[in-house]
Amino acid sequence: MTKTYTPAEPIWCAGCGDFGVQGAIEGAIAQLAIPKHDIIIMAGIGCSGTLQNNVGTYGYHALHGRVLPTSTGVAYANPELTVIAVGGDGDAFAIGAGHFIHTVKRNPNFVYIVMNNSVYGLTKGQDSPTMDAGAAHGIDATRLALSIPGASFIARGFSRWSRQLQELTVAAMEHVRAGRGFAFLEVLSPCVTYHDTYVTWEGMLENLDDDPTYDPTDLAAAFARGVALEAQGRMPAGVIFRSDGGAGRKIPPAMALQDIDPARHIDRYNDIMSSYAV
Amino acid sequence: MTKTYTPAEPIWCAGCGDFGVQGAIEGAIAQLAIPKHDIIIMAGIGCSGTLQNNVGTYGYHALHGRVLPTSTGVAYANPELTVIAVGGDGDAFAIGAGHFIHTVKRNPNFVYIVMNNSVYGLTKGQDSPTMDAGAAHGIDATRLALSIPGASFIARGFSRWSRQLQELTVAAMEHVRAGRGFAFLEVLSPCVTYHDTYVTWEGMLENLDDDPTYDPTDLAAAFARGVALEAQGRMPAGVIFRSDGGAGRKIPPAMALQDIDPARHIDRYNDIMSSYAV
Amino acid sequence: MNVAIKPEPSGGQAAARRHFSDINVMVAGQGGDGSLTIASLLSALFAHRGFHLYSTSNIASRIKGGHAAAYLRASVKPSGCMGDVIDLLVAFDDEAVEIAAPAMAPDGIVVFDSSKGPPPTGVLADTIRVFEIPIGRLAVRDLRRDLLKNCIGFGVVTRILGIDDKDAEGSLRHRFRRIPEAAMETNIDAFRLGLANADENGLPAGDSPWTVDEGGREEHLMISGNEAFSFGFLVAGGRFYAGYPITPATEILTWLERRLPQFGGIAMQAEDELSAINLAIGAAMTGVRAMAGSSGPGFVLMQEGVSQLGSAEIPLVVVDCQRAGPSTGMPTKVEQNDIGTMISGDYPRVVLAPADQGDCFEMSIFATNLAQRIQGPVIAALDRALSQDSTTVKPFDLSGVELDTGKRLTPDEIAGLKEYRRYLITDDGVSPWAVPGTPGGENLVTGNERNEWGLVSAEPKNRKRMVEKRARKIESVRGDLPKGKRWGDADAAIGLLGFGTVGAVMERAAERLAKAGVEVQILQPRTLWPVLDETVEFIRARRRVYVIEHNAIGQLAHLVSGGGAPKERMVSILKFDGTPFRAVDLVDFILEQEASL
Amino acid sequence: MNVAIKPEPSGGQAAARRHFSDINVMVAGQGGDGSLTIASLLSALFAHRGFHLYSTSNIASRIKGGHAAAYLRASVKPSGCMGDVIDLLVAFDDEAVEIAAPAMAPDGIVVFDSSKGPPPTGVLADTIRVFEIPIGRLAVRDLRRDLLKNCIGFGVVTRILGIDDKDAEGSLRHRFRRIPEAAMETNIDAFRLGLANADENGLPAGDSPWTVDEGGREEHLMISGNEAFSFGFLVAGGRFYAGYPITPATEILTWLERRLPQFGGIAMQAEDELSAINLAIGAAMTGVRAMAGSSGPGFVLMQEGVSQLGSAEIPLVVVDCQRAGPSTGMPTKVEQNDIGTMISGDYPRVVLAPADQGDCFEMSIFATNLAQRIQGPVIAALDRALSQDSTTVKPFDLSGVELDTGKRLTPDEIAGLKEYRRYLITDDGVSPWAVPGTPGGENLVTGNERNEWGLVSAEPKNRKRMVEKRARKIESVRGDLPKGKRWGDADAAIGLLGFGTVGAVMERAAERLAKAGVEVQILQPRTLWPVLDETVEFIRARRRVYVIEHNAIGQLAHLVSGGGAPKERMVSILKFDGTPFRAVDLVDFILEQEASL
Ligand SMILES: Cc1ncc(C[n+]2csc(CCOP(=O)(O)OP(=O)(O)O)c2C)c(N)n1
Ligand SMILES: Cc1ncc(C[n+]2csc(CCOP(=O)(O)OP(=O)(O)O)c2C)c(N)n1
Ligand code: SF4
Ligand code: SF4
Ligand SMILES: [Mg+2]
Ligand SMILES: [Mg+2]
Repeated sequence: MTKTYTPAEPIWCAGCGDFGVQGAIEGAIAQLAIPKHDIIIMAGIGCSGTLQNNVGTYGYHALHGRVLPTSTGVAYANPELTVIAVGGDGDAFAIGAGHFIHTVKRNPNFVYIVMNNSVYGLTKGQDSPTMDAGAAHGIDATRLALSIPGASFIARGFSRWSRQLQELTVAAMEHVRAGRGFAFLEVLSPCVTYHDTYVTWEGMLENLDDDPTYDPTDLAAAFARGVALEAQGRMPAGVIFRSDGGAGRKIPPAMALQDIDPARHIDRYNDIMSSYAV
Repeated sequence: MTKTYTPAEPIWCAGCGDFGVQGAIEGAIAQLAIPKHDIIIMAGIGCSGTLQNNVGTYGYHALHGRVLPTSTGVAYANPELTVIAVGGDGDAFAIGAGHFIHTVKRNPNFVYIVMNNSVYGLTKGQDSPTMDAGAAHGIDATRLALSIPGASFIARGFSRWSRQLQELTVAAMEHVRAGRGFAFLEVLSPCVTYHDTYVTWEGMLENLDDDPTYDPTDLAAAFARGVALEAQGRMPAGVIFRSDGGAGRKIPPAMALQDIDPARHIDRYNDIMSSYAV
Repeated sequence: MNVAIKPEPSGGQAAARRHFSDINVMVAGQGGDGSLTIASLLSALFAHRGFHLYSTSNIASRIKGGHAAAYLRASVKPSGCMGDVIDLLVAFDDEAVEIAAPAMAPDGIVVFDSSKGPPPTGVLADTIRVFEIPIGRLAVRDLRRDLLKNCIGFGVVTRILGIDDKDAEGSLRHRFRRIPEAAMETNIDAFRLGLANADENGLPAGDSPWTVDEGGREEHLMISGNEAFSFGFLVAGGRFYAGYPITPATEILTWLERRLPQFGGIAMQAEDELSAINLAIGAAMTGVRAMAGSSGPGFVLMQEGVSQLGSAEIPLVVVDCQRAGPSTGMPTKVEQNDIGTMISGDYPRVVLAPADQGDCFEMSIFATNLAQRIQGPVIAALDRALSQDSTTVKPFDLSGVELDTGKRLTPDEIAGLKEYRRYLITDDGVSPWAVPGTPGGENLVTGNERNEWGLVSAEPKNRKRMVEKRARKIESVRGDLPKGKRWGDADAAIGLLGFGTVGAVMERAAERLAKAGVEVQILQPRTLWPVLDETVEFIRARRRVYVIEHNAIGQLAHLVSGGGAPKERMVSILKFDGTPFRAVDLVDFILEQEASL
Repeated sequence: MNVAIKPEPSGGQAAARRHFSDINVMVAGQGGDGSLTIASLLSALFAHRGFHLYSTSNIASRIKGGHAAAYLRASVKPSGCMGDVIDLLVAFDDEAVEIAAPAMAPDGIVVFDSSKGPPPTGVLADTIRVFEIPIGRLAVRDLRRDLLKNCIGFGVVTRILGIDDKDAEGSLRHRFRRIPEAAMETNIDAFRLGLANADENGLPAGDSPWTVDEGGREEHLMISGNEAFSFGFLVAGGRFYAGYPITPATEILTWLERRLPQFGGIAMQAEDELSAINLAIGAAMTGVRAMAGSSGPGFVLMQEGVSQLGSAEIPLVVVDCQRAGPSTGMPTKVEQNDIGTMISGDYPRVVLAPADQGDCFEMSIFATNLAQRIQGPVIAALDRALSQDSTTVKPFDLSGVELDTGKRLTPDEIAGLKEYRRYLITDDGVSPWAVPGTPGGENLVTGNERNEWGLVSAEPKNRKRMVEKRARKIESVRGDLPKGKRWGDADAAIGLLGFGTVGAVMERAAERLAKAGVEVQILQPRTLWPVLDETVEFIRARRRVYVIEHNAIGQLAHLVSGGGAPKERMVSILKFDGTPFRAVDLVDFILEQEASL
């Protein structure tokens, strides 16, 4: 076997929520028995955007906020790969907010795990768009995703609830690998250094996965539940919404694996050329 | 009176929906009797982004997609002005999508009128993010806005329904002038040249303003109504959602009108300097 | 091709009759007047006659309506640009006459649609002949369709040019061969109505004011730079494109949206240019040949992506169809003003400048291969004119196209390695490349500084080695970078330097300068960055070099000075009013300068 | 200020005792070890003693933990940069020793926290004296608080420097004067524990290995470039700032977020840099003095906004705290690599480069006024070191600050006009400006080309006039643009050219070059764009000019060649490994070059 890079030791502060996310991803990969070379972890810029170094798969460190278009490019160009995008809430909902909307709408086949800590960890603790600042609520990204046509998998985990987090990660990966489209998993992943929210958040969470009456295919109900919980100072966890993602929709072929030798296509190229002949 | 520029003749194609929007804005300005020099119309880039030339107020032609941050800057720096931002759906929900989310969240005091024609008119008719393409639905911006905490005024008009459109424009301007925050008014404004939708859209609209049972202060219900209508191939018009926008929240002072003469502040400047003394 | 249409033996007015082997036509009116169609019918006619063609248009920034003009140059020798004057104007309104007047040849002809009255007075020189024909009225009154103005107008024009009616009709039928029979006949009726009116207005068959040559060129393609560049990308194995609508780059998106899916590829309209280039980066990372494209305001947004390509070492072609700036500027106007942006940032890249529409095809292939070789950004600098104007070019040699995959490793090659490092330090700076999905090639790609394994590192020694490694990539291909085109006297003390769309104009100017006794040599660089020695030498070897460019601050002159060329030898000729250089502008300026020195 | 602390009369080891008037200290360990605090305690001590200071830090890109180092230079003469070697190292772990070793002075001293064992062997030169003190163990065992390592360490260090215990304690008390009494006593206890351990480890009171001078400088400010620049902006009437967190520009956002609201202003953290600059543009349009700021990757995103400022003629200061690129690069490392980006694009602007931390204040005021005068973008080029490193500077002259509102019209002035045109063509290129809200001044502002009234127009003649008008704005202020700083022999045939953070290093190098017999003159330009005549003349007038810059491709050399300076006279000295130039590097390189020529 060819020797390649040795996965890095995480560089997170002790207790950082991101450890839990890495654990869930590693667990899910093992559980689904996907070979590491068939996986690429695409990361944003931020504390969270170092996870790709630690797992041993292919990894990419995007520009800040651009992990979604880049991942879409990868997923379209080579659908044989399992693409897992990861990043922070600043990356996702500040500089990357426009791409988030358009990725949900486009519904490409990859997983997106946002490590939400409500701060910009790497730049030392400024508020991110998900921060609740006094009376003003932060963005609830699961609700944002619900508002976009095309949404096919929306879930929220908590980095301390590791069993459920791994389940959600597996569910997201299965959604993607079944060609149902974009799987968005927000993980509440506290930043112990700048905004330690383990206790508050745990207290606020209502786990929908435990509620047998909850129907994650009902869009309006999913939204209403979020609004109702917010009014009580709470928020939902678990699978919030799923649809079949228009399963069976046309997935572009694996361009990465195509034969592009011009000789093979010369007749059709000639046809094109003759359409310009004068 | 000082002579200044003569408002331009609109350069839109005959029948373009944008004429209706201009009419509503002019009507609303007249109705509220706001002097033209106290108004600035901030425009995006696109066919719609030429409206500011035609009215005789102060006008600004932003970078494509950036009309919202620019308008926010104006509104914060000089709250004495009535700021009306206008632009196209490409400007608003493609290149400007991230700013849209953050503007709704920030809730600054200005009106934003999006002329939605589901195409990029000026660049000759490509699909915009609001285009329904086959089974795939376009973005419903009113629903998108509902998903963002801070939303305070969300309405939809139709450029052919001129009476209601002017009422909605007046309501948006009043919301803003009362300091309640950001008033988002989407106007269905067909592009007769590339995507003539007058008939289809008129047939799809349900006017919530005519429904006495509809409560525009109920967020979850507003969202649910949109989802339900969509399932019937329809969509809502009228005031979809309004809140008091945290009325009474602190509005930054009119910086534009401040005295910045250093002599006036020298003592406090000296205090700052002495904090660095060694 | 090359069907000869014999000119009629000349009848009366023989004295005034001019014979053209190079003619410039302008057709103009309100958008929707069919100006573009008349121009394209004439295009077909001249093509049929074996002429070389160059066509362009000028559309006002109004949305519908507003002034629209189409220009056509037909010449026996290839021209590559419009001429200095307009010989023949077909005008549908007063505005058309007013706009054209300053550029009309003194012995030119105007066909004026007099439906609404006579042409404006005092605008045209007295020497210009005007034929007033109520084209619009005829179309509506006799044929009930305003649209048919174009075929009526075409008929009139063929009489001016002395084209045999049958040959003209033949060309029209050929042009419309794919429309239904009934529609065809309506068009032919309109054409004949045009002829009939020509008869009544002093343009009888067989007695034309002008005659035109036979061209005799071989079969060519009539193609724009955007089309040729897109086609080249496809042929070079390009399979992924991302862009966002913007004038004048949109045609590349449109072309590839139509063609790439036929070859298993995809062209994506992104939500903005930031997304577009990152979509392309994602595709490129998988080994797919990819491209992103835009124009000025969008290209500037792509800069963060270009720097990522440079830093992370990902192959991508980025095409910039420049337009007049700054900022939103004048979207439909020509300029060459992004050079500074193209070379900014502290990372290696290559900037190519195709010489003309035909070269767009070659350079697109070259760029697509080169990106793979250097695993980094290759920028192609087009401009509004090169992008959108069409001209006749030699058919492309498709069988000669070869793909270069550079140091891309096959799965077998990787399996044979003891160890794999994505950013291995090598002599030529290029590291062997394993794409995702390959067992044993797992690697980390990042836009941060990193060590050979792709792990982020700011260690000074490693940093230095990495910067130097990346720089070596350019040095290792420098010798293969496209040389410029040269014309004229190799020993001339005077040089002309300009790239892209300026090339053909310089060539035309040089012919006339030579006649006026000023021998020049022209260099049209096709590689802008790195600045090649040939460019520096070209300037060093001459007494004076006129640097001719479409921007306000002399970006090319700045660039080559930075590359080591002596600035004091350069005289800038700048045009930034949105209109293209004319040969006469260059000739006049240079003759005056040379006389005064 | 200027309280003299008398050095103790020297005791034993008199032979080995060194007396310092210029000392470089490094304190390093894992993040959280309190290195930064020890450095700042020493800073306070030296400040008290009347020294000039320069301080910097180096934090690894790990998030918590990871190596962190603080550096302090204290000197009787102002230095403006770190020295070539480290005299005193306080090391909390092996890594600190390993990193510092190559830079240690041969007769340096190391204080090593030996809690976990002895220092690594074979790393330090034998001539270096090492004091092993279990600082961490003492803090935990005796004081139950790891954090107190800093005061213990401080105690030890004062003994090395021969500072009287009481004076040291006085300085400590002064430094902590705002913390609660109990906490103060804990810190003092820790300090005394440090002294006690020094006693036991060969560092008794009154018998120090070293002594230090008295400084005797006047009262100064200890301030970083980012702080000084922010402060200048405030004083110049700046009331609106927008940014997005990014190293090393974040401190400007933080500073202004704290201060602007106190003056009725606002600093906004935008959702990204595109938004940030447009927020600022919006504020600027109302007449408020505004600024946007970022670093490399964010600055590139601001380019579309900068071109809008240039095109639409809106006054704004844009500050770029450069860092090592390309792309995400090395966020915490110094580089000067955005010059190409700063000058790219076909529109007028001014690029200023403050010479040092004190000049940041002056230049910020100048930039804020200048933006109003030229109604366009003024870019300030800082760099990581200038931005974040603190140094002692003369107090600012606040009473001398004047505001220039340029051609901004008052409501009365507008009322007095017959006609108002926003983009009036004027001799100096600046058009009188009416801000929204003013009756009679209604106008249209756009980034498209437009006529005098602001109505979009692509008419060629108008276009030409408008481009030329905008260009004249720069010419009209050219004479007022900040001249560079010069040092050294005005007649020297050899020149040194460099801007920003390189200035002080050049100055230090020049002193030594002069001693070695190579006289040089230094020019540190403070205006990068337009390239001033003084810069071109400086190069033309010399046999050879060393162009010293922190980037890989010689952007400053490229810039000035483009400005007309002869490239063949320039020799680039480039550093791009993320670490700052040291005077010794320059001296060695230049002496070698000069010897070989
Ligand atoms: C264009 C650009 N702007 C700013 C930065 C600086 N930056 C690095 S990480 C970051 C935010 C990190 O926050 P988040 O995405 O929430 O990640 P976290 O560190 O919290 O995991 C920022 C603003 C950058 N790298 N690029
Ligand atoms: C950065 C940038 N990219 C692309 C363009 C080209 N462009 C001009 S208008 C426009 C879209 C217009 O669509 P919309 O906002 O819906 O306005 P409409 O014309 O339909 O009113 C685009 C893409 C531009 N001006 N700037
Ligand atoms: S700073 Fe916060 S987010 Fe970053 S590694 Fe530490 S705990 Fe995690
Ligand atoms: S192209 Fe469409 S949107 Fe633009 S002016 Fe014409 S009708 Fe209106
Ligand atoms: Mg975060
Ligand atoms: Mg639109």
